[in-house]
Amino acid sequence: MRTDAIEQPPPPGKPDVTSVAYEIPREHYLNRDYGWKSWLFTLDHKRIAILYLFSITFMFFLGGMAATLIRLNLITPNSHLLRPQTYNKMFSAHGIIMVFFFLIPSIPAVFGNFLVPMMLGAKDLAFPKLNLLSWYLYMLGSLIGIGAVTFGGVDTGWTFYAPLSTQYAYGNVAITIVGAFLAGFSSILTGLNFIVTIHKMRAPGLTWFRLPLFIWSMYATSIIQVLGTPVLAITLLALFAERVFHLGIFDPKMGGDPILMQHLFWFYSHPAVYIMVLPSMAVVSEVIACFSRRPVFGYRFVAFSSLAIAVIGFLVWGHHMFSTTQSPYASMIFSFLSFLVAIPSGIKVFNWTATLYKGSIRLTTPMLYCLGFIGLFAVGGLTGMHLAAVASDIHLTDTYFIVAHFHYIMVGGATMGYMAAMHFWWPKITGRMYNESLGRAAAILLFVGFNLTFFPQFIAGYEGMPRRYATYAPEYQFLNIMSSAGASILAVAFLLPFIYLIWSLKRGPIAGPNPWRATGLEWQTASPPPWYNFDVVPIVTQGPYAYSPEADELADAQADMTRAQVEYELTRREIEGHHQKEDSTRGV
Amino acid sequence: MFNLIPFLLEEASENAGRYDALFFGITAITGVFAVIVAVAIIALTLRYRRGQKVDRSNAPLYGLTIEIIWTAVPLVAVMGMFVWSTTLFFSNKKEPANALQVYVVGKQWMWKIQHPEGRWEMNELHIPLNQPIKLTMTSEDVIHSFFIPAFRLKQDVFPGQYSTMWFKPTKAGTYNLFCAEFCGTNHSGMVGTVTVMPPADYQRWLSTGTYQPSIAAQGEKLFRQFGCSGCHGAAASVRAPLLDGIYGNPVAVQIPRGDVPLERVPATTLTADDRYIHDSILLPEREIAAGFKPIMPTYKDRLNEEQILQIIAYLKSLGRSNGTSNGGASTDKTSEMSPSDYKARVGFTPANLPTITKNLKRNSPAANNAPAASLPGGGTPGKVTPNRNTPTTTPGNRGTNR
Amino acid sequence: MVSETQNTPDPNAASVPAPAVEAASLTAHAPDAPHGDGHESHGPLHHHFDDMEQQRESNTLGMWLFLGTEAMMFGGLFLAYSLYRWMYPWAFHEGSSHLNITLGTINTFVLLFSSLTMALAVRCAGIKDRKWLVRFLILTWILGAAFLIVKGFEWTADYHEGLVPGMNWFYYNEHPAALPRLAEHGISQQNVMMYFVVYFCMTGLHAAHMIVGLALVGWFTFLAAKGRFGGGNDQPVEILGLYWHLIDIIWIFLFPLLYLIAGFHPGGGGH
Amino acid sequence: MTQSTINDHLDNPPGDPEHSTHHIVPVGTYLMVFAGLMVLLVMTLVAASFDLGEANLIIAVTIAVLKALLVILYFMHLRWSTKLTQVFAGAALVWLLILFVLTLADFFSRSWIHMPA
Ligand code: HEA
Ligand code: HEA
Ligand code: HEC
Ligand code: CUA
Ligand SMILES: [Cu+2]
Repeated sequence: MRTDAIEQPPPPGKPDVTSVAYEIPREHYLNRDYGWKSWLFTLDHKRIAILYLFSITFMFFLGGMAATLIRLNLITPNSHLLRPQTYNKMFSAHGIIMVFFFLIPSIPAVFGNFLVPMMLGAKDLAFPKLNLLSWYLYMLGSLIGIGAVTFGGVDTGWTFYAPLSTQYAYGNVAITIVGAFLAGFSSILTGLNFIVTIHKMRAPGLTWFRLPLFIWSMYATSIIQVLGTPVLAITLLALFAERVFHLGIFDPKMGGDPILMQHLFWFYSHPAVYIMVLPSMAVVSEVIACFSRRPVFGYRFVAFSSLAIAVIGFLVWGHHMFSTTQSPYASMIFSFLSFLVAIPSGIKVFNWTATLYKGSIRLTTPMLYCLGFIGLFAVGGLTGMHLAAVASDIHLTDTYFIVAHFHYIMVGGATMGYMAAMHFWWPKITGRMYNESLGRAAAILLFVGFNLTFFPQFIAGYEGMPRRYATYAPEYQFLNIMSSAGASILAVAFLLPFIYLIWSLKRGPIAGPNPWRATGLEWQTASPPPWYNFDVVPIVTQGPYAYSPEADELADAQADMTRAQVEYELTRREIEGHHQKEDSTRGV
Repeated sequence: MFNLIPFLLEEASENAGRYDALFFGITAITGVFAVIVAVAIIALTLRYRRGQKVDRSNAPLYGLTIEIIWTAVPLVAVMGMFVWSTTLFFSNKKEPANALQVYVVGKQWMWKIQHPEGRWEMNELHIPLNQPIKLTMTSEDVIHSFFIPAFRLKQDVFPGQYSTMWFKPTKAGTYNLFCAEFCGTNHSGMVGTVTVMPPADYQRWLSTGTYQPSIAAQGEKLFRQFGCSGCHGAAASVRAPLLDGIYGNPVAVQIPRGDVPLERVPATTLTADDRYIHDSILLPEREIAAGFKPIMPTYKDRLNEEQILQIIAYLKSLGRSNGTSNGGASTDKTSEMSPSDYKARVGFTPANLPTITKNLKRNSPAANNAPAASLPGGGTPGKVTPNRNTPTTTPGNRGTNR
Repeated sequence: MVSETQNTPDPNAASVPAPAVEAASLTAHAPDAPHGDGHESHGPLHHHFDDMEQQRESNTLGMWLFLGTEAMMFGGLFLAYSLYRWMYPWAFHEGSSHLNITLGTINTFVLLFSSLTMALAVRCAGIKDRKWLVRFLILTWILGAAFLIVKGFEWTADYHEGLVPGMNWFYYNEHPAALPRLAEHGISQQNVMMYFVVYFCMTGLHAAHMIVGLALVGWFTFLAAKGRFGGGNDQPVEILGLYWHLIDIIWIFLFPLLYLIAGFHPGGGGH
Repeated sequence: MTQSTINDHLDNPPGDPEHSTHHIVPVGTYLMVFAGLMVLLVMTLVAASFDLGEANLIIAVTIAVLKALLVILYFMHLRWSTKLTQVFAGAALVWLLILFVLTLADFFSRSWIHMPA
């Protein structure tokens, strides 16, 4: 690793100018060895992260296709495009893919895998073999899953409620269940791996309160994965057994109880929603700090709120069953706890906002995504209050209000966090910069398209339009047309990054170790990082986020000088007819 | 912004008004926070953009006071919302005594609705204005959900158990009826209308259109056809309780536990509402009429939900008996039971006999159509929820005990 | 309260990479140099760990987490059990009375005993006593196998009696004599069936774990015989032991909850 | 070496860290524990042979818990494990408790609203 790389940080925002001062390091984790074997049998957490990156992005696009069909179909009230049966299979496929195969693994498996060891100053995760195994489980599960939902299809919704799923549904439910089951185990392994790594493999001097908030959030996520997922696993097993052998565990006709199934399902699936959003919160904490050049405000509160969310999140699942015959007293308790879970989330939102105060804010692409996250997550979460209130949920449940609620959090929140992470660490992962202005454009487009798509659904929901409807009453058409229009914008906004990120792989200017001049451990090594992440095991002497606007100004001055030197250097080399650029690209 | 007229959904029931107050109340409270966050982010971002010449010196890294504030304020806010919604929720639980009973059966993918007088309709519900209506609902197959947006009410409908909801329509007109729980292929086709009409029109409507012998009559047929009368009839040889007047009245029952011999199980009182009778037919072992041998066979596979509804209607139509029966059910018998009486019949004197008789006495006046205790609106416990004895009496009986 | 650990940023933080890297430590932490602090490192140390101690603790912790997930998984079934037993007390009583308490007891004994042998095996690994390590592992394997065989007998018996829901359920058609007894308690067959559903799910899942356990124990016996667990590399055995004991614990609960509902009456039968 | 302040009282066993990992338990202890398990097994059967109504279940479960504790503490060395390990072992139980209490709370409390007054 070239040391001057660290001493001459590029002026943020315009790495393209100084990047020539950097070279892609001669050997790094991507070019250490080649061939499919070196990937499919790799134990390196960074390479496994890449494997996940590809598979998960693919899943997202599949889910998106389904969403596209859903929205197209809903342009007209009476389902011109698809037969109801097909429509049902579509939103089931959409929900199953997006939840089990995209969002739950997304940030932990990709960026968690890549960053947790680096942020800890470790060489790898505690159990590299488990890590690879978890990817294979995921692949197996997701392939079985998408196979099932595309050929033959499933018409149960992602919630698999009995007795519909066990007796009356047509699609190949059993196979899909196997898929989700396997994916679940992959998720357990990831979480287990993280917990052990975070406890046991921190670099010397890296005390708990010197950990980046990313790690705290990831830790909370892992706890949910480890303690919650097994219950989903057993529920799916039971459903499978019932579907195949007609055991009647949940079948009222045989003395079974469908509501037990709902309890078991939501005991996992509510905490699971925090598996989806906590990692995005992790990303936001990092990005906000970096681009407002300020330590995250109230570090400890943000850190512990993650744990609070993880724990309280386990006590509220009954709020999905207010309109069943659940005991009113139970409903009351669940409602109460659901309101409580808002508090730690609020603490996060407010502390992030406070971090902006007296910062020196740069609206880079990742930052735009993160600000978007905060706003949309707040709206999604706050509408969660309407649902946490039993009396008002009775009317709203199973309407589009719910659909809007969770898309605000899962798309506007979690998925935006995923995009933010993608852009923030892209230089670290690939060593290249993407096109900043395209990035910003995409981020803004996403924000606009998103609100156009999902805000009308709040209204439709309050107006009483039920969800999972292939055909609907004509009075809702106007709102649905708005929604579909928005969705097409969304699609473009998601396709754009896909294109320019790929493009940047070859053409993008070289980023250098630390283009954002960030302070996290992962930025203290070359990008792409070497095989064991660090040439020397770092010893940590201070907390994260040692940013400060003042220091920034100083560094800027330095950077300007650097740039001057570089331009001088350039011209000199030009004169010598020495083509630095080609040399440097050869390194890739 | 929701209040824009075109977006306002009709408020056609007593509940709707209170609901909207709550809904927009919550929207307002949460809206405040949303605005605060949004404004703060935008303002700060603009003010402290890089390059802005502003004072960035000694910025705080944390502040205990501010943290406490933005923990406490939302806490107060959410607790406020919680209390508001919960009180509304429970205040809606009990339906008025004069509620009109209508029976609903959901099947893939239609609603079958039966009025007590025997008028039945498909995917349509006609009800008189300003008259409290109580729906007793069940499903033949999967889970459905009975949803009337204009009333702001929804209740899931489960196979094999009853759920009920009640409302008081306050505005004549025709409103959407949806099935809100995904129930398979034609879920989105399981829709209909609710028509609220002035009582006079309602009477006229009742007397027209597709008729069936009144539900009670059908029930009576079944009652004979399936041999109920063979045991429950006054002349029956088998010793089974007379069912006259059981409906809506307290009954003394024993709730068996594991291998504890029946004689050792103390009796308790329940109200013979729809759920109780439904379970007595499908799961006779669950609650045994005190003093009888549990020899009644289950009718789980022989009677479908619709038929059971008809039988219940029949039992309801029987009214009060004048106590010539040995019916463990009929109020006046049990309530006057002295310990010796009781022992003579049951073979033991339950520890909680006083409580039982007290309960029975207290409830015997409530001998009208409306069950003394049954549960509109929210969740009615279904078959899966045996009526365990009141916490006050022998608490031992509850739970997974033997 | 927050201040002391909330580090104030130093102005040059941006230019001086934080956290600073101390030159002194470089030699000590050169990559790929396995070394223990204080005690000599023994056994194969994986490249990404710093020393044996760290590796050991990581593995133990990981295994315990895994056991946690197992507990949660069975927890779902125990929940179903509790609910349905509460709903159908008599039916569960009836169903349980069909089980063979004697065999159940024997199996409980066998499994507890295998736990002992496994614990001793782990101990032998710890004190590097290869001979006895192998012997105890073999003993454990035999006991485990015995358990499964007995279970197999029980199941086949149930199968032939027609007590296997979903596959072979005709008991009450063949024993009309039993029907009065059901009627006596007003039990419907289906609720007895529910008992057996729960019974087979729980014992089935447990048996599945046993089979995995057996495979592992067999494999480890082989490795132990080849002396793979000498030289301080005894931890794999310890880990295996943890798994084996968990299976044992689950059975400890299954036995009374499934077999003894109807009580234990040596003088013949539950009735 | 990667021990930090928080770590010290979480990841480290009381006393010599060596013991955290290979703690050699005397054979005698194991035999005692096994004897204890056998006694409890007999107790289970004896208790089941009396008809005590509710008590039967409670007794049976209590004994089972005792057995499990013996296995966990001694056979599985939890007694000598790091605090951290103990914490996670405990966590699983707490979470099981959550699952049971909240779910059964629903079913048990359904009928309350039905009780005559
Ligand atoms: C990432 C996913 C995610 C997240 C994070 C959440 C978060 C929350 N959800 Fe959501 N939810 C879903 C995904 C998610 N949800 C999904 C997928 C469904 C539908 C499942 C299905 O049926 O298909 C659903 C359904 C759902 C229901 C059931 C609705 C129904 O079917 O009847 C309820 C009911 O209470 C609910 C509540 C909440 C609450 C209270 C939060 C809280 O955690 C929100 C906390 C956050 C905030 C409150 C905002 C920030 C806080 C402040 C700005 C401070 C000020 C705040 C206050 C004063 C309140 N959600
Ligand atoms: C991570 C979770 C996630 C994500 C990201 C999304 C993303 C989207 N969802 Fe999703 N949705 C769910 C989770 C998610 N959803 C869940 C759990 C349900 C409940 C299912 C159930 O009821 O069981 C649901 C249900 C659901 C419904 C309700 C269906 C119904 O109840 O009848 C609708 C309707 O509009 C919808 C729309 C969308 C849209 C427009 C997007 C957009 O954000 C998608 C945008 C992305 C793309 C479009 C892909 C990228 C672009 C391409 C692949 C190019 C090709 C496409 C074009 C050229 C247009 N979703
Ligand atoms: C074999 C005779 C027999 C037949 C046939 C029978 N019952 Fe019963 N029924 C009993 C006995 C005995 C009891 C009291 C013990 C108990 O509650 O299980 C009883 C109890 C009841 C109860 C509860 C009464 C109370 O006081 O709690 C209802 C309601 C009832 N039966 C309805 C029916 C209906 C409806 C049918 C026909 C579909 C029917 N029974 C058929 C014997 C019978
Ligand atoms: Cu019936 Cu949806
Ligand atoms: Cu939830």
